[in-house]
Amino acid sequence: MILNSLLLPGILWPLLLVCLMGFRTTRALVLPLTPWAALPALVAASLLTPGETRWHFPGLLLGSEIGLDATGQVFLLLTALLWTVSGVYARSYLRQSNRREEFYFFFLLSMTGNFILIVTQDLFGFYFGFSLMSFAAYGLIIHDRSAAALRAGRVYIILTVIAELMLFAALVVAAGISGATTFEALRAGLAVMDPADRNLVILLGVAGSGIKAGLFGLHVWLPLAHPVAPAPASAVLSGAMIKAGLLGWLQLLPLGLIALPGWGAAMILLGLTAAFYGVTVGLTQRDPKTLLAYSSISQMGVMTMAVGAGLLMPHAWPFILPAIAFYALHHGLSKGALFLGAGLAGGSDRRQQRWIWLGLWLPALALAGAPWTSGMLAKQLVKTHTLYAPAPWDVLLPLLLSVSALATTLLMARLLYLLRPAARSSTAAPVADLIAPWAALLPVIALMPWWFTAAINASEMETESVMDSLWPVLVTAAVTWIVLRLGLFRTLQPVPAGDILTLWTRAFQRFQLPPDPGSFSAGWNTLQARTMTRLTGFIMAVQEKFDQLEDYLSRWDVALLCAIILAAGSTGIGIGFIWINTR
Amino acid sequence: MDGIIFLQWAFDAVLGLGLLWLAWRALNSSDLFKAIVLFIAFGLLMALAWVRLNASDVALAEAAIGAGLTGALLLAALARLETMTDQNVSGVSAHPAHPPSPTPAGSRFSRGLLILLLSASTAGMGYAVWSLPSYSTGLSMDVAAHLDSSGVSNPVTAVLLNFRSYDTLLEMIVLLLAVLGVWSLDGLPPQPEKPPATVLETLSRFLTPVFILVAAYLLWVGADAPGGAFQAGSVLGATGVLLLLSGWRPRARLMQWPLRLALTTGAGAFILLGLLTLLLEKQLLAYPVAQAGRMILLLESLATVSIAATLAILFLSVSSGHKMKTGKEEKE
Amino acid sequence: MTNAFLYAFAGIGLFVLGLHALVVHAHVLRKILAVNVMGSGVFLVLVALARRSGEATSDPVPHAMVITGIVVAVSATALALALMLKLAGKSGEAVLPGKHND
Amino acid sequence: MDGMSGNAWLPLMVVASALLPGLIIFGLPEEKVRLRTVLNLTGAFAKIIFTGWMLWGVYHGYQYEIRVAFLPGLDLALRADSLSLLFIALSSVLWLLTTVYAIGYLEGSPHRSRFFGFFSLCVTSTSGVAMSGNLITFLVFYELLTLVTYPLVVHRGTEAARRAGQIYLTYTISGGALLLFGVIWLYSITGTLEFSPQGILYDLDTAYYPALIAIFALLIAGLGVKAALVPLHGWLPEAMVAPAPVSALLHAVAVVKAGAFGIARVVYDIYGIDFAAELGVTGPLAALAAITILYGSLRALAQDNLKRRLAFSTVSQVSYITLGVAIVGPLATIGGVVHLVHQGLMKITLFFCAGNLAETLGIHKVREMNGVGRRMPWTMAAFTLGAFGMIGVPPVAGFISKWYLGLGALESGENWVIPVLIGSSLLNAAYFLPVLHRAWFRDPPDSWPVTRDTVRDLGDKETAWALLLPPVITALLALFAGLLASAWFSPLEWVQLIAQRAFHHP
Amino acid sequence: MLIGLLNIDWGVITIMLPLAGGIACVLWPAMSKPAGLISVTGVVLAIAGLGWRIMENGTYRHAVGGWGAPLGIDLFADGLSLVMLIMTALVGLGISFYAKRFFSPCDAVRFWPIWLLLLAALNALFLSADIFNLYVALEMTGLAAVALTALTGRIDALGGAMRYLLATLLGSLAYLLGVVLLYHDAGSVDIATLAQRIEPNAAVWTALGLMSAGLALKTALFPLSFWLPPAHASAPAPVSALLSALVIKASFYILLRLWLELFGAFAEGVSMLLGLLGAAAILWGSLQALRQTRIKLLVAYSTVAQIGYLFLIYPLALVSNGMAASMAAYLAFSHALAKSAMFLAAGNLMQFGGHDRIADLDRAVQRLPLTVAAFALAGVSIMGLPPSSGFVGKWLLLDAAMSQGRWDLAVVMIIGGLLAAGYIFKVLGYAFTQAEVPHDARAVPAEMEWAALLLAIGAILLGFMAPQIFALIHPDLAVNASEAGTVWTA
Repeated sequence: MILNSLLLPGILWPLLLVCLMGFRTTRALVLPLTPWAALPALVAASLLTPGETRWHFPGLLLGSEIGLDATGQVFLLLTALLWTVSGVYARSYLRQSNRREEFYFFFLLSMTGNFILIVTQDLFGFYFGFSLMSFAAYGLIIHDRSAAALRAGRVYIILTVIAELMLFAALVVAAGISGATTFEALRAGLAVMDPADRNLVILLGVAGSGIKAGLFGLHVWLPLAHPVAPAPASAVLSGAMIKAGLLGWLQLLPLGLIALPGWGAAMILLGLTAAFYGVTVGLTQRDPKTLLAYSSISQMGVMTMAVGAGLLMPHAWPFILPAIAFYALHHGLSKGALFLGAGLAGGSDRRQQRWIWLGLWLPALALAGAPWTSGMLAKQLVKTHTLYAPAPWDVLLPLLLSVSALATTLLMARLLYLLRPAARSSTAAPVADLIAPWAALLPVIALMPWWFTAAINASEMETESVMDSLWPVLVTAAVTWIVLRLGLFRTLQPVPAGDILTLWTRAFQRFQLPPDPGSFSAGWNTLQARTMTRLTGFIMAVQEKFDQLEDYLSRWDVALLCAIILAAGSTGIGIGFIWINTR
Repeated sequence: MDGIIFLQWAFDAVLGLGLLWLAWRALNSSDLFKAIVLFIAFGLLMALAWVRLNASDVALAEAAIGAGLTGALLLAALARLETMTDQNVSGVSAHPAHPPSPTPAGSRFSRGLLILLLSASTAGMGYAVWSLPSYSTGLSMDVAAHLDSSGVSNPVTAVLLNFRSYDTLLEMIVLLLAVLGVWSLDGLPPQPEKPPATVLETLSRFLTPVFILVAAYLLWVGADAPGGAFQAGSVLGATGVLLLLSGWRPRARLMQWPLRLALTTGAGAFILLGLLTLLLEKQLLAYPVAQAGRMILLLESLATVSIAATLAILFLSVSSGHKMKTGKEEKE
Repeated sequence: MTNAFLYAFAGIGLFVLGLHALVVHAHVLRKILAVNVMGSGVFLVLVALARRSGEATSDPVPHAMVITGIVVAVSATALALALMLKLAGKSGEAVLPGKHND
Repeated sequence: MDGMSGNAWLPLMVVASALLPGLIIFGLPEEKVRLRTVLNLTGAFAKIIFTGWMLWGVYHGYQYEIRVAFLPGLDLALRADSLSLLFIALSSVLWLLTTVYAIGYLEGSPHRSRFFGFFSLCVTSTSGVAMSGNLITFLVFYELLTLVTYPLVVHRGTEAARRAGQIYLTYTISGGALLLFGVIWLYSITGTLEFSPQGILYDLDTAYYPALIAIFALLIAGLGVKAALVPLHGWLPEAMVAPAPVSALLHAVAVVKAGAFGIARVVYDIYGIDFAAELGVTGPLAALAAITILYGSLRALAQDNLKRRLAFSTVSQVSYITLGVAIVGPLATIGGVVHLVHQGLMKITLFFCAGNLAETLGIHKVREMNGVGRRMPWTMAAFTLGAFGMIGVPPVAGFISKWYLGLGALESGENWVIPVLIGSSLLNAAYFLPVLHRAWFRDPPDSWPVTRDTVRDLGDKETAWALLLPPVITALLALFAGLLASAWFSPLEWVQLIAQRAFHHP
Repeated sequence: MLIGLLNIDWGVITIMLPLAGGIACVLWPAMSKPAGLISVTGVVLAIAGLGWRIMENGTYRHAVGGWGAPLGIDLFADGLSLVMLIMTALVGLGISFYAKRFFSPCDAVRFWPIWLLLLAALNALFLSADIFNLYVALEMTGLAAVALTALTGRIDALGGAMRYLLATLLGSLAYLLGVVLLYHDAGSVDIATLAQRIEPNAAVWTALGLMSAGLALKTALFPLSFWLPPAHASAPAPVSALLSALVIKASFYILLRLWLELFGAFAEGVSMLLGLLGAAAILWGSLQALRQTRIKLLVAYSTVAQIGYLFLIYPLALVSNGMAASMAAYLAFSHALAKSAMFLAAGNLMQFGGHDRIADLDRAVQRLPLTVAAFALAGVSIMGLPPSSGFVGKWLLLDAAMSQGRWDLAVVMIIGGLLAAGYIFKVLGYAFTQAEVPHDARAVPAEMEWAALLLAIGAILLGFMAPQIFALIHPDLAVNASEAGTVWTA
């Protein structure tokens, strides 16, 4: 229990650091601590017993629940680990940067938000964490201030705001109808809700979280933002923060409570599309970080599909959930390692570069789902339960998953090709400080599947699975060999990052009310001015008439005439009255 | 008897029409001087009407003030006006002049409207008068009932100086105000002294003592017969006017304290007496019956002085723009 | 029936004549004359109607009132004339100025 | 109403605590800075103490009321109930802070006695508006507020200020006239103007209903001018020529809130919410509020002048209150009424910050704000909190309001409100986030557009303490009002008490 | 001794004291100022004494000469007269203290005697119960007012005064003809006696028409207001204040008194007509005021508009409300305080800048704060904004209008208030700004500033004294703080 209570300090520690950074006197003091800011959370996450921890803070927001279940713990572990590694990595990565403090400021804020959204079980805390993380990440994305970064930042922030609002709408509608303040109650409420309302909530919720999770169609910011951010930021963006969207689904959707075949199918379709689309577009990329971003889209597609499966099969959810959790963990760590590694690539020290390249094989293979890697385990876990899905998914899903694994493997091959030591060169070699955190991640990735199988007593690391996961690697190796031999990709033009964003912008341009709010205002002003001129002219004319009338009335004879009329009129009224009465 | 009544009727009718005709001529004659002369004639005719109406007191006042003094004031003013504007203003308004109006049509319209309205008003007011009961005593019974305790036997004087003496008090103030108002308009442009007409001079030398005597008589007789303070005052004032016309000017010393005292003495006496009676009788201007006659005479005498001084000084101011030296200028 | 009403009608007539002149004439002196004529008209009505009580006992109260009125009228006339002269001295003509003097 | 009555003089003391210092200050010579400061602060603290006392009392069911005959059949009545205390508490806290701010802001500038005199009178009027026990008292203080704010608007004495003042008056006086007309008409029907929990109209004959609807329109039009309901909002952006403390307190809190508060009073205590709904007037009002919310935000988008942008933002945000009032239901009421406080805290923060930028660096326009976050981090941090609050991002207070408004809309079936809220937040984000981006992420220029003749000698300080503390405090208050929304001392809790009393009357 | 002092007939004193003071001024011009101030202060005390007596014993009646009506003349005072007297005394006091510093010694000797006689005339008028005596008092008032108007001797003042004199004479004569008709119809000039005898016949109706028109002319009811702006705008500031605040109230008071006692019962149609003209006056006067570029003309036109409010009482309060006396007294009092303050403030501004062009006020608010405050406070009352007496007055009228379904009049009043705000703030706005060409400013004596300010404050404070004033006029209609439970009339 005492260990559990470490959670809160662990989570709030980065927030405290941020606050202390605000004061000039304490800033110097806390700066050295900032790279390690996620460590307390990591420690707390690894030490606590899931499910036991549940705190209720009635005064906080509209009543806060803080707690962690097993899934949450996995998410927190993943996140904290990734933030720690990236934090340490960033210390060296940004050594030369004059915006280091700024980076850490937003880094810590995003981190806090990320932690909070994981540990809170109420709507408000989640929403708060989600917002904090999302908005703070803007600072990370545009860190470089390059034109690309700014553009990415703009796209990101717009979509973030939209996501926020969709989520808000989803939450407020769900809470308004069900009266819930915690996700537990909310899910229960959704399960019994009027389908129309439920569909609205789910639509908004899926889309809102989906923007963060890179759901197909809403993913456009990802390939823009991830490459332009500094490597440690990309790592957490792609590894940790993207999972917030996934977590949002897990929290919001009535998974395991009722079957929602329509939504399930939709999500599976979206997931599959993303999985293949991401790979397809990714393959054309030349920038490894963009490629990685597309890989993330693709991988998130798999997870989306799994969630969709959960919607189809509520009974299987207890099994699917850990699969998703593990997949998230696996993807987060591998992708983090790849981004950090990509940041290392390009040094002038050939020898070092070769080692780093070799190191990158591990997460790449893991993502590809090569045998005995976490990827294999994750894919197997997901695939296992798809077999029980209703037709046609029971056949289609395993097949498509396998194909997707192949695709991913191809993508990874492409990545490794792009990152090969000879491909890039830069002047300075990365220092040891930079390599160490990345290197520290590799054994974790390597050992993770074993730890996890032990933890859940699973048998997925068996030969059958190995065989199942081996063929994509072999096929890929063959394909790569052919491609390299034939030089097929040399002339391939990369799909511009953000792919369908162009469609989006074009659509918006058509429907944009005024292209520029300024011109709307200008038009308004001209209208006003014109009206005013006309009005002024009119008023002037009236005033002139006024003055003439006043002059007329001021004439002695006219005025006296009026007096006579008044006297005669008053009398006339009376005399007339008498006259009428006498008749 | 019928014949006498008819004759009276005819006379009255002629008089009434004469009044209207004179008024019309006076108001619409082409020449201002003629207009004023006609107005004076109108005043005299009015006096005749008052006599016909058994209002001898009014007739006296009208003759002295309405026709005499007002006429003198008007003539003097006209004379000043002509010298001032250096043109013969008499002929200026040959026609009933309108201020320039925007459109002749509007002007014609408004003139027509005016005539129409005035005719209607005349008819209305005539009807109103006609509809009054043909017999009414007004307050004459009340006056008669209290005449004995009023201290005088002339009912008009009784009303003026006893029953409605408060009105008279305020009237004295009105006179004073007129003087003050005229004085406050000082700064009239200098006026060349006209050589006095010799005939007028002789006349005034001769008339002055007579007028003073007449005034004293009127004052004295006012208690019982037509006459009284106003009539006496106006006669006295007229004397002053005559003197002024003949070129006589009061000495500067006289124009200060004595004049001020003369102007205010009537009102002042009223006020002092009023306050005295207020203290003694708890009622403003309530004279003890035994003293009423004497008090009225005292008041009348002082009022006569004031009225005379006022009227004379008004004439002086209007005719010559005589500057009443005010406090500050006194010191200079 | 006495001559009361006859004179009263004459008084009304004078009032209206004066009013007419007051309206139509521009010259201030004529306006002053007009006011005086109007006043005479009113006085005439006042005294004439007092005659309704009969030949002998005329109501003295209106008489007193008219004397008061005559005095008021002469005071007003004097003030008006003085004002007129002053105005003519400043503006050069004895007509009412327009509305605004600025 | 359990009939317990507390010290009847307390409401009067609250009013006097601002009035007396104000009157004394008018007579003070310009150079008596210290005495004036002491007077101001004494008044402000006294008001807080009295308010606290009454808060305690009202919470425990006491009633504070004082009345004095004013017109035949009508009294001037000051009464402290839960709704009025909410407003009073807000105004007294913000008055204190704004006073501190104004002392710093106006340091060394001319005509301070006049300024602080009218400033105090303005607070007096606001207190009176808050504690009016009937519509006539409300009207009196409401108009008084118009009058005493005018000198503050034209305080600078420039031609622009004069014109702004004329515009301000044109709107507010016309509004006042409409209000007067409505009130007098109402009075001619009811014969009473007392605020009462169920309204005063529910048992009127139905023949009066058309008249009552017209009266409602008049009253809302009259109040809507100050509450800046579209299309009666035109004065608000113009009035921004006033000095920053004025804009901050008056146009974010006192004046616009007086209008919104008045709308709440009319709906709850004159018409009665149920009766108003029966009459069918709440729907149009809500629609009008919604239009205002969106229109204000749209116009804010196009403004380059920071204060004007904030002003249009106020136009939009104040209508949340109206919206909450117009939606029939306790939850919407909570959302609307609590926004009275929340919007006040957030918007005053923003105005304080805008004032700081103008006063310290001469920044008036959004496009001059590049990199200002680096130069004035605390100010901009406060600004950021305020801005996020406006957008409705938790845990800043604005979120709470929006949440309850959303819940309230659902509760009463007014689902269309939710898109409005969403749209407004979107627009809020659209006009606030670029500002924040500039301030935090752009590089600062080589020199700041300082226009004042004498730049304050601040050394390397961000700005003067008196200028910096108030926005930081209000920002924190806004933050904690949201973060601790359910704590016993939060505005939300108090508003729930109000809603409870308004909707569960015996 | 003290008892005896209290038993003094204060009503008479209010007339006699200023008369004596005026005569003293004529006799000893050098003593004008002290004599004037002593007299005015004495009048204030006397009116206090009279008020005390009226509150103790009810209405006051004094038979001058001991004869009593209808033979003699009665002085009479009820609550209405008392409020008018109080108004005269307080406003007169304020203006006197202002005039003390305003006039040069040369002008002072001309001003004081006439002003004191004017004061006496006003008091006499408000205390009179005799319609002929009212005529004399009216003439006194008119002549004094004209004399004061022409005091500066400038050409515009002379022109204004000339117009004013002719108009006022015409008005008086029309009134007098009415008196004549009434006297010959009912055989009395005492109002109370007339009230018993009068019946609506042709003579009475003609009298009514003549008197209404004559008094409306003297009160400058639109469209008979042609003489007012030139006269009031060109007179010296304290005189303008007197004219606008008090003198026009005199003829208004007579008309109201006639209506209350004699005509109100049957002249409903004419009431409507007067109300209509009042409404027109409000609109026209306000619009014209809005057009002016000089302060004094603006204020003068504002008077034209405010007179309109007074005449709205006829259709609203006289006909059915029964509150006519109190409303009229209250409105008149309110307007007197506010308008005198405004004119005095305008005088200060003129002295300060040497002109009264609105656009050139040139930061008067900083350099002449008390004066601008006075103008503003008075303006608040004129606009009818709370908290001020103007608001209370307007409220009462509006209430009456609404309860009688007179929408038209209510709307006119509201619009009038708006227009008033327009012209008041036009002045105030320029008082804040700097003129294009800065002017030199001359000092304004503190007394002059304070006199204006105190009157303006009075106009505000009067707003809180409506119940007391009403209690004075309608002792039976006590207005107290009601209990929370209120009366339902619906």
